Amino acid sequence: METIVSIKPLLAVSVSLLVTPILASSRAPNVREAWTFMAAVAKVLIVASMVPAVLKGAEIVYTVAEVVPGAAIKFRVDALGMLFALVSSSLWIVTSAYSIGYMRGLKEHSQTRYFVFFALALSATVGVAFSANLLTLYLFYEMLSFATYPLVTHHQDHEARSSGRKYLLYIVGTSIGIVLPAMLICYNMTGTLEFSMQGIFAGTEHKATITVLLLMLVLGFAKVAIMPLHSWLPAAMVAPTPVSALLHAVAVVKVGAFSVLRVLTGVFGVNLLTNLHLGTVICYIASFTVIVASLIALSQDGLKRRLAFSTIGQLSYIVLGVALLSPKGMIGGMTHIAMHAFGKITLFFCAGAIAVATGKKYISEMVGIGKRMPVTMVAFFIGSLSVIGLPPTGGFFSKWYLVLGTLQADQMPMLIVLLGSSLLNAAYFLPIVYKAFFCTPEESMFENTIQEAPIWCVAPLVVTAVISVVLFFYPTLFLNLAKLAIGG
Amino acid sequence: MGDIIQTIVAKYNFWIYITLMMIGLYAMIAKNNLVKKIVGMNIFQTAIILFYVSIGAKRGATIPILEHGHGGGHNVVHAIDYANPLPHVLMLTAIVVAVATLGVALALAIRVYDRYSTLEEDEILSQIREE
Amino acid sequence: MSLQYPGLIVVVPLLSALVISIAGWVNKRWCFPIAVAGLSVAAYSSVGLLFRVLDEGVIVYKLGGWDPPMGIAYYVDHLNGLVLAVVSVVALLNAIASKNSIEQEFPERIGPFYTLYVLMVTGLLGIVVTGDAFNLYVLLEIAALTGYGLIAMGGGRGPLSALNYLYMGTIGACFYLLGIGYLYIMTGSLNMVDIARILPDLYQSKAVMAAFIICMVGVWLKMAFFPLHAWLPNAYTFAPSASSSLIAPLVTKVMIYVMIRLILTIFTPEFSFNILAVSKPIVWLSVIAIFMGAILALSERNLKKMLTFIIIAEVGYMVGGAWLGNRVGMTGAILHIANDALMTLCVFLAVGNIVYKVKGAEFENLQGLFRKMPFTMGAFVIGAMSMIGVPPTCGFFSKWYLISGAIQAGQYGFMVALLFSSLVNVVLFFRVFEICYYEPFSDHHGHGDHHPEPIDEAPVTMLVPLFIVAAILVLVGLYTGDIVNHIVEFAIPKGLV
Amino acid sequence: MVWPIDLAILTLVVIVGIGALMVKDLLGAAILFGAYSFMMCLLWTIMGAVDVAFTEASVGAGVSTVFFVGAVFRTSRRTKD
Amino acid sequence: MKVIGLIIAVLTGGLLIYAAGDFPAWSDPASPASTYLSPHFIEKTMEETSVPNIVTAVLADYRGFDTMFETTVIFSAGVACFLLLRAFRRKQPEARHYRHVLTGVTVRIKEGTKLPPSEDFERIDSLWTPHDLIIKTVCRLLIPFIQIFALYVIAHGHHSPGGGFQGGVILGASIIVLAISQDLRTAVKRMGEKLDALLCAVGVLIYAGTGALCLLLGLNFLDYSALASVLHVDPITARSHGILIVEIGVGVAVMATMIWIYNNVSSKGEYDQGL
Repeated sequence: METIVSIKPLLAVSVSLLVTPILASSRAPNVREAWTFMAAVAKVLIVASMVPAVLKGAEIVYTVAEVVPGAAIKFRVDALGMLFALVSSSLWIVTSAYSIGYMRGLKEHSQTRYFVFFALALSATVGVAFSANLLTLYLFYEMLSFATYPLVTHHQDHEARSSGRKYLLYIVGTSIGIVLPAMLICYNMTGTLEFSMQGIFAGTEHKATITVLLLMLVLGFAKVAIMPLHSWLPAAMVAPTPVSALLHAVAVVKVGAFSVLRVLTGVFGVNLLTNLHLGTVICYIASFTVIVASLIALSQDGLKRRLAFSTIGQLSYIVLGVALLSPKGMIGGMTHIAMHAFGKITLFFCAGAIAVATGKKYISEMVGIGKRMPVTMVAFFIGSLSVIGLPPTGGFFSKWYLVLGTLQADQMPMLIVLLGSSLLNAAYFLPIVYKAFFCTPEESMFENTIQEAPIWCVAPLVVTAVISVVLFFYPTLFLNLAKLAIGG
Repeated sequence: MGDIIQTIVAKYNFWIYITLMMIGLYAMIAKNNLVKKIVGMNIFQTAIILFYVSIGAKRGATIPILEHGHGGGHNVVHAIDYANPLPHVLMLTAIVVAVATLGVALALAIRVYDRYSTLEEDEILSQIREE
Repeated sequence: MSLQYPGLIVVVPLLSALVISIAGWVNKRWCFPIAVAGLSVAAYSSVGLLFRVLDEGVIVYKLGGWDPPMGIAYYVDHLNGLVLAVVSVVALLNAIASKNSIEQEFPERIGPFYTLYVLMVTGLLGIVVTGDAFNLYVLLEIAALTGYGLIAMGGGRGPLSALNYLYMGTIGACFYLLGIGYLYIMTGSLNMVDIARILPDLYQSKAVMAAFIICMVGVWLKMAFFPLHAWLPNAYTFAPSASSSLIAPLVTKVMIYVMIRLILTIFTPEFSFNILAVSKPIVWLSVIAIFMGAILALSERNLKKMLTFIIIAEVGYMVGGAWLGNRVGMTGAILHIANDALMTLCVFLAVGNIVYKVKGAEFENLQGLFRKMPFTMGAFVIGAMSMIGVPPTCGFFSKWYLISGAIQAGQYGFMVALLFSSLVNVVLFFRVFEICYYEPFSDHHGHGDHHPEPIDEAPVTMLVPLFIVAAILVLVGLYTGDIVNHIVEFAIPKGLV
Repeated sequence: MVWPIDLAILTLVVIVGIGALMVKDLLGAAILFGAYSFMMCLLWTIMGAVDVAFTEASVGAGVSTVFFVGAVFRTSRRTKD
Repeated sequence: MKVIGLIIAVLTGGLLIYAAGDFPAWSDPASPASTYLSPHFIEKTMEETSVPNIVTAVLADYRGFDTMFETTVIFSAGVACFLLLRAFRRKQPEARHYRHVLTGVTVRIKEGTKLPPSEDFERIDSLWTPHDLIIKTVCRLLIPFIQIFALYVIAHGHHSPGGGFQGGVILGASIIVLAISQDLRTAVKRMGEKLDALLCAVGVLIYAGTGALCLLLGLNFLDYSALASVLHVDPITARSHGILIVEIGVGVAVMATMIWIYNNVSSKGEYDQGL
């Protein structure tokens, strides 16, 4: 495998970083948003420009600074990172369009701050995607945590303050309290933190130590919201919807999932985990989360909260898939990052659109809303299909591979978990859609005049919905990247 | 018994300086009056000066000023005849530092008195607590 | 001229201080330029000296042309080369930054204030550069006396806390002097290198051991190491911001340097760590120090005082790191001297700006500061991140080395303490951020960016140095690797592994 | 031989020092401190440290005492210990 | 507190006593302190600096750097006292008192109103006590001799005990005696505050300047032998002269500082009639 030394990764990370001063200083909203768009497009282009090389199996590396012997601040673009970077950066465009609509629609205050920190968060996300070792990953992980705090607490009321506290407590508490020591112990055991296929523990044979480290690292990245470290996610839903959409359906939580993937594949390595039978442990933790989260989701009436719990469940799919340690399972897990991202962001956009158009936040108030906002609800339907994992949506493939993975690893319990939870997903999504469209006029809560949210809100969710469908017919890009990522 | 006496006498200065130092230290920590603390501080410092000077003392030696120095270096000088000058030099410095510290300390004490119109630490603390 | 750098470092500030005190009687407006000029010469020559050390190794400068140990000599090696650079740069930046606050707080005392300010810097630089144990004591007293004066300027409880500081500081200095006396009576020499040469035969002597202990206690008193910390918080809190932002970053760090100098140079590591088997208890003591500092900081409602308790915890970091007794820990300690000086300067400068504008650092004064002073708060956030230990700010990397050292030495208690204090710092600083961030609550909808509260920032002369420091924090973090490989590696004797 | 005088003065020094700390009047303390310094000065003369003794006589016994007295006049003589 | 103090003191004392066991016996000529460095000083001083008073030589030359900072310590103490005590915004008393020296009549003058310009009136405080004539006279007689002696001490420091410090202190003391025997105003008339402050700085400046001059002349800081070219003498004598110069500097600085500190302490920085 050839390695290309290029500054592109650094550019991809820093383009949104460099634009922040302009955003901060620009008083006129239009200027600000124009710059946001430019940065977003530039980011996508830079990321995309690296795709062919990566598909050829090359790796693009760039070392920023050799801070600690054996652990530099270094970028490495490989298939897995590319997959994640593509998803997050491409969704930034859509989301920024959506945020403009949303924020203007609701006349939110201090939008400048909002866009600045949004850009910061994006830099951090791509940084995580491209980081070549645990130290760099930790760096951007922390950066993301602190950059999202002002977004989560955007409303600056008591609720925002308390959930902001919860957010920091969980995210930063775990990262400093658990990940940092684990990382340092790894470093002192092995002398390096570079990700590599066979892991950094090649040779060392302390089963107990490694198990402890594994648990510390998997649970420590609390952004993946594996139970019991999940409750920051619903709390963080006080944020404005675009934030929830991008950060809590894509960036933040996926960063968590991605970090866990990196830890499993890059730090410990599939072989080691298989030898020590540690995959199964993770599998059971994950599957527990999957089921419980879906059950809780059933009982939620707040639309965003229901989506949040569904996210918690879906994230554990990713972990579960990789922890199966069977090639197909891992492909499923990795592609699920992308597929779920598109599906879930559609759903969040719909929730936001409904909020903007009608101000409704609770599912019980949405009976018959399909007549009022057909486009939105159709998109919602597609999104939920994708999350449930039914054709014709991209979500189908990831689920499919996950199921194959369970068979390949002949983990029957996991198969049952997957199928069961898919049913649960269907159970907590489809009724919404059903009630939205098929209800008797008298129980409908909306008059039949079609009145959608502003175009800025509707266009993005249509786009993402379409993409989810398109991904059913052309999933090859992500599938190939995933195949490359597991080295075959 | 005899040798104990011997050691006691042989290092009498050292014992005394230790005693003085303990007195001074105790006063600095335990005394309640700010000026008394300052007195203790000075005793503490002089004790250390005493220690150094005792290092410099040399039996059967005279003061470290060369006789008929005007003659220049012609007549040979024996180190054994003169006390060790180095500690004296150091202690000149130490004394001056002591008086400098004393001046600043007294100035501070006066400022404190201006504000609380007392020099007793406990009374000052009770006033602060009332604020 | 570069041969005279070691002389210039101390002499130029001294001379400029004298000139300032004269100029103060003629025309107050001359004081500031002279001070800045003197300090910048010192900064320039110390940085130049550091580079010369990097090229040539240890540099010896004989004052009065007498060969040591007869006369006094300067020994500049990588260790104090680094500290010199940090001290002089910090002093210079702070001098520039604090101009306005000085003119605001005591306009008619500018002359004597700058005199003391520059004299204090002279003392600190001298402490760091000198190679003579007694000379160090004299300079210690200069730094201390001027410090008392600068702190007592604060008015209010300033004089009282300065007086307590004076008592403690004098005891500390006298203990140090006493320890040197013990060394002198046993070795007959005052030159550090010379003492180190003579000592190995005397390692078993009780007097030498006592000398070491007494010196240590004295230095700990001066650096406010945990059980002896009582004087620090009030002294630093009630000092005027111009003084506290000079004293808080430098004094404790310089004393840490003295401690490391004692451990590494006067007494070899082999004596300090092996013959005298006290490393473990001291590390545990520093663990307690860190915990106490963190917990006491939590109980404070005044930003400045909270920071002083954090300083106490940071002192615990460095003492513990130095006493871990392995190379990595010592690296962390030395690195943290530089980093902590810089980040303390950063936060204290920010606090200085806040005090300059809102007249007070009580928590209730801080509401809505993110809107009122965005730039200051931005720099403050960077400083806070460094204190918490978030990469890529420099605070993270010294913490990294410290924790690695703890793991290698098997001192997991110390590791836990470090992590704990990092978490507590998160709580502390985000509590402050919350207060500055949430304005008096209002419904968030319905008013966009139309009428934001007016931005009321500190003058640019205060902001620019602040930004420079904030930038340095990140740069130092990114260049940690080079600093360690090219400076700290050589600062630690080969004996220590 | 002057050692006996030496020992005697040493003992005296301790006594005066304690006295300076015990006396219930700051002015008295100041004066006693002056005496203490003078004893020290004698002691050092005996030990051959003439310069130090000279300095102590002028600084310790002289100026320091004056400073003390001045400060005491400006504050108060009252002390509880 | 007392208990803690006792414990700490006893602990320290215990440690010190324990350690003192290893000391060489007191005044033992064979102790390392007396055998390692001091012989060099005692035997070489004469030919290296041509100053018979070894202490002076070591003080001002071998360890001249210490001494410079020692002077700086005094200086900074003076500045600190001034900074702490000097009352800058002095509240003007609404009425000032003057005393007619010849008759002893005291006049109280309201704010603003003027006093007929005359030499016979002296400014006094509200609570003014007449000076004791005997003390006043004796001191007036004594002070000149004190000052001459002080100058002698400074100048003769090479050959006899004494030097800059002692002389300076005595010189300062003479003024302080004046201030005590009469009142502070008289002393300040003789030696104003500004003059004090300047002399402090100038004294240290003489010292540091000499050192810097050596540095400019191409040798290391404080290497007086560099002065040989300026003074047109051989390097050894140049050292001796250099020592004299710095001793004078020390004397000036110490004198001025002592007076300065006394003025501020004894009058709380009010510069009224003092004690």
